[in-house]
Amino acid sequence: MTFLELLGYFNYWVFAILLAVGLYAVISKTNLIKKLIGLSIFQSAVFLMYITMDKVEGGTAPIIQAGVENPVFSNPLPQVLILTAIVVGVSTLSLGLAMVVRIKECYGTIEENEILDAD
Amino acid sequence: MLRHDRRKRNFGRRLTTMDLLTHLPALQVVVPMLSAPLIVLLQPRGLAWAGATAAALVSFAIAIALTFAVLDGQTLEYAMGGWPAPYGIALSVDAFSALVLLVITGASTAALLAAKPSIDQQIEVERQPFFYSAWLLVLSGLVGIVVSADAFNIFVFMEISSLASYILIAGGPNRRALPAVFKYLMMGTIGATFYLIGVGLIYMMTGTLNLADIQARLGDVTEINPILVAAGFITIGLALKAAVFPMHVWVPNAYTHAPHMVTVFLAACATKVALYVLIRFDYMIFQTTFAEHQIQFTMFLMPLAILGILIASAVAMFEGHIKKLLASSSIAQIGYILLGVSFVSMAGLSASAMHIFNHALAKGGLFLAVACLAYRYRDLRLSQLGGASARMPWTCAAFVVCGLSLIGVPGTAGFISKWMLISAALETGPWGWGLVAIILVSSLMAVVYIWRIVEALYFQAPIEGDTPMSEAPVQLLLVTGLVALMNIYFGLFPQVPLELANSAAALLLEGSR
Amino acid sequence: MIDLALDILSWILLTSGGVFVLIGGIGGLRLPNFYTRIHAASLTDTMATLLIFIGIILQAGFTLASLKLFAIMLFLLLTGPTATYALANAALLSGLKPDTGTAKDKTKENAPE
Amino acid sequence: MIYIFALFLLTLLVITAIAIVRAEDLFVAVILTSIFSLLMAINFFILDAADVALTEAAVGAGVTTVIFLCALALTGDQEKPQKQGQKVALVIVSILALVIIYSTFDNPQLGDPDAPVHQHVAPWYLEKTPEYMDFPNVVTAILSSFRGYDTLGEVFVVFAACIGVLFILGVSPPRKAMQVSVKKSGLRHHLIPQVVGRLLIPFIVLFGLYTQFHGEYGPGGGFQAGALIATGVILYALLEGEAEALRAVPRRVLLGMVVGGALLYGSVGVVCMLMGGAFLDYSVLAADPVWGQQLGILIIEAGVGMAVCGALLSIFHAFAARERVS
Repeated sequence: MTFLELLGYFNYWVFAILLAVGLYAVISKTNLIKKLIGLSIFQSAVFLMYITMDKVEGGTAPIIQAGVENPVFSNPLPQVLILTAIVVGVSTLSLGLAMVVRIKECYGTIEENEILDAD
Repeated sequence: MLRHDRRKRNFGRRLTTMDLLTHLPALQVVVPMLSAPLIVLLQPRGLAWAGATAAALVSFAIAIALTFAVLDGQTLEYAMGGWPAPYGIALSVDAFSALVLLVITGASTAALLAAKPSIDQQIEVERQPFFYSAWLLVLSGLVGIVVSADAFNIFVFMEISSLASYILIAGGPNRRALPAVFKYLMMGTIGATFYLIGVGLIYMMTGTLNLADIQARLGDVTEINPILVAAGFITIGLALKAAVFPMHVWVPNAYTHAPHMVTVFLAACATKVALYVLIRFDYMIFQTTFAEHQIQFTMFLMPLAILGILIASAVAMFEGHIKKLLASSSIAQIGYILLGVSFVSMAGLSASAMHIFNHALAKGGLFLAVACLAYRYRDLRLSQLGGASARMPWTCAAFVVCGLSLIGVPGTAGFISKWMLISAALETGPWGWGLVAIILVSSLMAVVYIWRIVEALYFQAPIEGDTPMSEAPVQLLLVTGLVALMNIYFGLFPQVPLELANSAAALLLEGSR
Repeated sequence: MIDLALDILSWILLTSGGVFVLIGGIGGLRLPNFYTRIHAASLTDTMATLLIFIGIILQAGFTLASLKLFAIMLFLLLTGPTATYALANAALLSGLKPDTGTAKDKTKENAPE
Repeated sequence: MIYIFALFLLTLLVITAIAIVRAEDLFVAVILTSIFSLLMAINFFILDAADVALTEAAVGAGVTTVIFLCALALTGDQEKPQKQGQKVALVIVSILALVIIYSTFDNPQLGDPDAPVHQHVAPWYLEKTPEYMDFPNVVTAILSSFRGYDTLGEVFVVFAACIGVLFILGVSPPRKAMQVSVKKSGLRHHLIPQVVGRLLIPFIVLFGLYTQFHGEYGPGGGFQAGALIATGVILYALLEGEAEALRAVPRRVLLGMVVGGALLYGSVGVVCMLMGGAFLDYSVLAADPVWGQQLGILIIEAGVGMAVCGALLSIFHAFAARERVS
């Protein structure tokens, strides 16, 4: 495994590590806002995996200028998918935060264990 | 710029003269989806409910039209935006999707028709337009998943339906709905993101997102590891969304604290759509490429199904709150559907398809009856519901009929699918008898927990100083009675769903031949 | 000949800009309390931005890109110091005494009311 | 050379993520999250994803941080440390990471041109966009026309989030908030930020509109434009006070924008259906199919921009209008 090959897989390893960090935060933290932050890290990791797929050696962004002759473009499809996924992430996040605010008003706390005791 | 000729209009293999039929798959999603924003603008009192019910009725009619179109084993294709299949997004409706479409739109229409009195009791008037708009978004999301034939498109519509169902559940009057729906949001988003990772890995190895195209190209993929990991991620993600046994912890609280009508709708169809996607992925895509996948499939899913049936029924037996009891019984029923699927046989698949239909009828009817009870009784614990039958005879009668259908008494819809499940279990060889024993034991457990409720409703002495309650409002009662009668009708004349289930099973297995 | 001189000039500008960022970073790490650290950070904001952007504009030559670079530089030169000012002001409002610097290094301040 | 940058930035990314999880003070965690998404945006840009980098920066770093800070203002921002249950989570999570890392050795290398991803569907898009749409940005072509149905679903996800937040937080802000607005409740006596803000906000909104209509030729489009314009108006709200911003862009207009954007997108699809094409097939919109495609894409991008801007602003106002209940 030459160094360059290892470098080729580095992006996927960072994806796996970020996935692990995000999931750890979601599972082990009791503060609801920290869980939501963990969730957004978890989703950003998936975005990184998709965008790593689209890079072509020496390619540029898929915008076709007239002048350039037989250009090498990166793959546009994962970018479209991730544009959609980012906005899905933000929507879920804002809905989650609205619920956290309401939970704070109803229960007075946003620590999961205290909420469970209250019921 | 050379003027190229207009591309061949290819949007539906059966180009009938009647243009509407070719657009039906798209209309099925577009009608509820576009009426959702319109309803937000209808501020005056009952208008939001009327608009939502009208949209649900139209989509139910479209689903029925689609069912007749695919009854003879046909598959309706629809290229979205006019772009050919692997490049644009394709919709495809076959027998299996038609069956699930009927379940979704039927459950939504029944719940909406009966919703007005119960929702007016639970949600303030000025928030109702948002509520009904979110309801239509759940409907269009679920229908969008079933109709779509593109892996990423299923993710987008899964997000729409789950975001909107978080809103519906969060509408519940008491404060316990909020932590319950927050847990559902966390687990649902993790499940959807697992599914996204699985689709990403498949896309990485095959280069396409169209389901049929993936199936074709998956055969010649050399490195198997990413595909196995993708299969793992997709199965876990969808199992999380479908509340399969170990990942069902969000279901009891979410269904219990949601508004009663929302529980009717979600319990009948929300988790089944995730099962539909799981079955479609496992049978259409993974099944064909891996010979030994079949053993993995049964070795992994069957124990989960059996554990789910036994443990969830046991939990239901000792549950005090009526809605939590029925919620954990739903998990057991999902275990039945998964059990049928894990037989990987023609009989097994048609049994589980049939059970998707029959369970929606039985559980929908039960939760409708609970909604009638809840209209009069604030507290739904069994100890408080003593002697309800004296004052609310029709509700309790409907409850008994749907309870019998849930247990699977001959003459009701539940019996048909239980019988098909048992005959499928026998076909699977020597240890089939063990499976039959498990099914019978869990049916006995079902008898116990249904009887506990019936005994509370009929024979328990009412609590003193209780103001005499009158019957539930007519609108609620009518729909509950109708669903109870349908339970009996489909028990005696199950031709239509049976034919759909059999052709669905044939399609799925032929897909994997 | 001229473009060699331009290249050398832009290299000098870019490296000095880089050095300034490095100084700002080290300042941010080593300085004792909040206000001195903002001072170090604002150093990178103004001086380093100026140097780096002029260096890049020299590289880009007389094209549309350099006009865009100039606009970005103006934007950064405007917002950088304002952000530092707002940060320091908010810290002062939330009771962090500048002179003694003994109060525990609370940099927290909720969103404006 | 690019991979050296990527190596450096990705390690920085992992360090920031770990710092976020370990941060006790939620305010620090939120600021680190915005740094995290800015680093992510730079990574995307290095991997040739210009549109996604713009969206991640505008939506991830900009609007998400503001919404997080609003939520923090309404709830406490100290996290209570807890000690049990961490080992089990750590074990599960590291097993998952090892499984994925093990499977990555079969993945195609980063940037390897003959990976299956670049063989099947992507070349068709790159080749057909000039023919059917005749504008440079292939990503916008796929986003709005080839896979326009996905983006329609996307607009309805944003619509769902907007009505969800309005439904959960209740549309009517508590009565007493209204009297508070008489006193300028923005950054009260910060003259300098207000002056600079007043200088910059028109240009931010102008840049948002530029991104909206420049979507076909360079990185840009509905999502980015909506987010940019929303950040401009949020900056105005932060500087001048939330009631002032509500007077500038009242709540009804915001709801109208969200509903209008979603309906505009859907009705373009229905019009295509009525004119004989498939749903969302813009080439039937005009005599010349290429001009029809461009017209359709222009309208739906405007719909997406309206919907995203209206949704993000009404979410911000729903949070900002709420009184803190301690």
